[in-house]
Amino acid sequence: MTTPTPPPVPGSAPTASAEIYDRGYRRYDGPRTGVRGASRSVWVSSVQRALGLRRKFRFKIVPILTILIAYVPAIAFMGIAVLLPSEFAGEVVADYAGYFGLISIAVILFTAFVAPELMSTDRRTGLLGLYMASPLNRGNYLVAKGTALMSVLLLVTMLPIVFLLVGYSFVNLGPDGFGETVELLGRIAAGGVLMSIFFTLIGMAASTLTNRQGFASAGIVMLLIGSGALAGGLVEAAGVRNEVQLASIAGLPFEVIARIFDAPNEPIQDVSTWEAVGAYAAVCLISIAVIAWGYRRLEVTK
Amino acid sequence: MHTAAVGTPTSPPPVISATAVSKSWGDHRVFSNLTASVTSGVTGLLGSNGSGKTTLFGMLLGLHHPDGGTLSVLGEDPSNAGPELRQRIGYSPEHHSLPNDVAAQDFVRHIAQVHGLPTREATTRSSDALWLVGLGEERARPIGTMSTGQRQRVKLAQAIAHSPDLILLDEPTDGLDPVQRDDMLELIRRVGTEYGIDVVLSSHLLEEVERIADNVVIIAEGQVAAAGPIDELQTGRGGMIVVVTDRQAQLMDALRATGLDVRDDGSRLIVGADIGADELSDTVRDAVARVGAPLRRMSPMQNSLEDIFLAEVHGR
Amino acid sequence: MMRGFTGMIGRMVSSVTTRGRVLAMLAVGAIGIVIGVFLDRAETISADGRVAFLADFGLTVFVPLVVVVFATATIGNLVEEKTLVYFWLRPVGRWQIALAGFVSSLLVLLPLVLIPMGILGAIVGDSNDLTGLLVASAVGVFAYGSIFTFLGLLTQRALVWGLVYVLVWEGFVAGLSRTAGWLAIRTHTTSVLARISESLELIDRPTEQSTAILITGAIVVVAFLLTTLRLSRMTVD
Amino acid sequence: MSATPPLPPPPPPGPATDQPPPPTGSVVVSNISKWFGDVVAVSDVSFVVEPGVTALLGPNGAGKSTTLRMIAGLEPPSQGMVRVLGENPRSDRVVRGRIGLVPQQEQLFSEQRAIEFVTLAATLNGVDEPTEAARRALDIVEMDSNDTRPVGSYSKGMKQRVKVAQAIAHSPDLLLMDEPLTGLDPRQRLAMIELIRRLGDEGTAVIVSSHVLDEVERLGSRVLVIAQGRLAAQGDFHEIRELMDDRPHRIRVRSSDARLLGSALLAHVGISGLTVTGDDELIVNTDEVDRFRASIAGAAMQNGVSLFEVQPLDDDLESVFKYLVGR
Repeated sequence: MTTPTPPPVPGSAPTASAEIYDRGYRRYDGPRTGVRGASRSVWVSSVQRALGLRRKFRFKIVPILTILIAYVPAIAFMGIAVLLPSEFAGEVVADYAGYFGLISIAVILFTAFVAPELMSTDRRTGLLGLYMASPLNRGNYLVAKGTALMSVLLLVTMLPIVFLLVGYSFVNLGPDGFGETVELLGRIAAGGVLMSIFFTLIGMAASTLTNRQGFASAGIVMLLIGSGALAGGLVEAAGVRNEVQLASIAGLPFEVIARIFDAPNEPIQDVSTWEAVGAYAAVCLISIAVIAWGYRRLEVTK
Repeated sequence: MHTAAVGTPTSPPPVISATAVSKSWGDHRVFSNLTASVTSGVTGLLGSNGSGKTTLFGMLLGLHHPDGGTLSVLGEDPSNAGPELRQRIGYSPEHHSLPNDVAAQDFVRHIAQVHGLPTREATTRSSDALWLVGLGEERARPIGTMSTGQRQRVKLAQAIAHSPDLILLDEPTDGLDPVQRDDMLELIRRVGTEYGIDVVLSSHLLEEVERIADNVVIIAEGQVAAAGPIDELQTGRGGMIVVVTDRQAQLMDALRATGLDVRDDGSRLIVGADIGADELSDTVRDAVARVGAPLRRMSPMQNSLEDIFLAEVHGR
Repeated sequence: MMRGFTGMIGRMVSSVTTRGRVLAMLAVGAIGIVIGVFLDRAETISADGRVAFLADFGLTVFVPLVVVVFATATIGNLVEEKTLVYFWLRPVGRWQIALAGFVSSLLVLLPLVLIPMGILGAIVGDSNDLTGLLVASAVGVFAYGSIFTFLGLLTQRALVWGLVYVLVWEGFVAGLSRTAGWLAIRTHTTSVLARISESLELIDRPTEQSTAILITGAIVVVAFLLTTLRLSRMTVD
Repeated sequence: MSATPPLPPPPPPGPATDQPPPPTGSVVVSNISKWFGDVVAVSDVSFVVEPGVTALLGPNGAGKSTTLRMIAGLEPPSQGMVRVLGENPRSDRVVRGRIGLVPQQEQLFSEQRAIEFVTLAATLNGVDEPTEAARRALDIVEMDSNDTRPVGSYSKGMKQRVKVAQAIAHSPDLLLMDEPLTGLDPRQRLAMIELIRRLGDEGTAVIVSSHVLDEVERLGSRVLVIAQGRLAAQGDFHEIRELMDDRPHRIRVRSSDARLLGSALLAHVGISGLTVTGDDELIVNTDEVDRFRASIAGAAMQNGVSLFEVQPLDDDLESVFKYLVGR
């Protein structure tokens, strides 16, 4: 939309060549993008902040590290598959479900870093107050932030495995036939989404409880790793029944993923699928409750 | 309640109008019967601390809903027209906290996008806004490296960047030194007159509002104590203030000799509030000349906003 | 002047005991007790195994963690909230403010540490283990408490540096050499527990009980002098 | 970036022997400087503050609050000496009990009630009847000492008055107030200005740092102006204005006939310039303001011109401040 040449400043007689232009305030009266556009720009700025884009290098370190940890094993696996002489080809078993477990530590640490970065800072810097004074309300703000966090987590959970699948297919180690490929892709996608939603909700819930990033990050790490160590300790030391293993919050998504892939690595024996999914859902619902409670209580425009 | 004729048929529709608005947080009643209307231009919102200015801004933005009464902003009811209305309003909060590690330009552009401007327009408009508030060279610098004065300008820039029809500024000169405050007030004046954006600014410095506002709304005890165009509110009272640097006693006698009522109010004389301004000035002029008192200052007796505030807010 | 002194203590104690901190620490204590209950019920655990758990959870994790979270905030909070000026710019000796800080730390930490440790010791260990754990924990509170109260005054990131000391120095470096071990408070608290509960294999060459108490006393005195010196030298907001 | 030459080492303070005897006064500041790393906040500032009200003025970042903090002893000067009532506030315990400080920051002990907070302050200051003194101080600032709400829930203005109460409960000899009027509404500000004036008149040395100059003007006329870390001026601001002979006085005159009055004034009074800004309004620039004031009324009368308004435009504190600070 080319703006017409601005009229010369009234009062100055416009000779053939000379003109003085009004550099004053230019209004914009075109169409506005509404809540959808506002949510999208929150999504974009949150993803950029999470990946440390447009910011000093030190904010890029953790994202880069996480991406390396997530993709390097995939590249390594493919390297092995390519270099191995063909007769060993049989031994290489594409263990996609296992891959999720492999990168779990990276995902936990990344959530602990990113979630507070996206959530707590908005409250501390007063940006949340400005968002509330824009077309956004608390609901679509939280949705925008949640999807941003999830997209970043998908980047380091689902995508590396798809990358692995594609790699294996080139080396014709991948699933044979179109039908099986699509089914596998479906499972990987489901696994990635489940995992991302889970850690997004936990990260957001923890970041709701405190404005200080340091405390929120520490809280997430202690919650996930702590509960894992606790559950592990209980089962071995005290020989307690296996359900207690579900106390390991970080382990829950992997239990569900293991069942999606009914994968070679055995899920906890006598824990039924419904118990695993139930525990997974319970943690998600609690997190959502904490987020809703936190943000409803917030006094904004203060 | 002292209200000048407001919303006379000829004047444009009010930007904001509130009728019998009431609001309370739990048992703390903030507004009991707020009725006022704000016409276009620069309007000063005055009130003692904790008189609900921030709550009022919240209601104008449709963030809090009034318990009773009706409120209209830019012709719409903020309670249900929330998102579309907030797109056309700029808001600069009272606190100074801003994202310190983000460049001013990125911050202003992001707020413009969030208010509905497409990316390309948001980029040009945010740059314009930063140049207009005098932060052209510093626009790429992170906000954390900026002084209080510069941060207040960034807050103003983000309020005007998305071409709002109305901006709400909560204590925009808080923390500024006299020179910075002058610049900021002059900027706000320009926004209110040249940029076609109506301005409502809250302040507790009456002298500031007197200097740049066209209208004023004074809130006290949950109601409007006084409202209307400033010059209308300030006229009246008649009489003159006379300040001389010498021979003040002789001047008082000379003035009393002409039958005028004269009061010594510390360093200045308050002369006769009963007769018209013109004859009064000639009589005073002649008295000063005859007595030979060096005339430092002579001006018609005006209600300063302070007098109005003290009379209305605490007269009750 | 006594009223002023107790007034200061009152402020410090209430500004430290925020709901969040207390709940978080009690939760950690509760987890320990839950594990203790499971351990106690499991038959496969020996007497030494029980003391080992008390030492691992109690003296290695719980005591230092609780103390670092609270002690760094006793005076640290006043600095961060910029309210120290209301004590500092008074005709009150710097040592009195330091003493108020130390006493406040103890008033908060002794109950918060000794009660959960008492419960844990009672469940998991025998009467010797219980007394050993309580004495060791008390030694820990005094030693850690004084260092971290001073640290809180020294830097805004006291919590981080405190955790680094506990996790890195005590957790790793102390094990490497004898002298490094001496500088780790955990060596002394574990030695006290080992001596009282007579399970000497808890730690190699446990220091004598009296030396451990002596060292703790020295740490408290030095930290107190440093805190007083820092208070008189620092700039206050 | 070219390496900037290192700062020349500051001259060592003169030998104590042949200096005149140190000046006396509530606050004596001699040649203080303050560096934060290589940023010079205050450089070589000296002044004396007597009992009464003195306004400490200066743009943001000019070293004003650093100077106030050095006087209170909160910040040690990098160089030079501060003496309050003859003692060094940083090291002398007794003199700290004779100083009252109203800090700029808002935070208090938020769970305490107002009476508890002020009583604790009085107790620490060694007042005999702390609760009684606290009650009196809270009454002075119009705060209800029986209010049971925690100070944390108070508004900005109420917190400000509680801060003032804790600073005056022990009737200090030196009262330092950093932006005491912020957050107060006009009526509360009038009351606070009245209180500060009364304290000054009763012999307390009060140093008020503030940006609201038209209210500072009401506190009294003694000012200390600091700009770019250096003392720009001190004394009565009217006299400072008179010293500014490079700045002609600008006066707006509204009358019934601006041009006639203008020509009359030009004829015989020391006017350096005159601008007609309207039929009835002109702006006069004059270097001899006293002669102008003495003749304006006479000139108008002789020419039959009615005088509606004579308004000096630049001899209030705000103008003096701006001329000093270089605008």
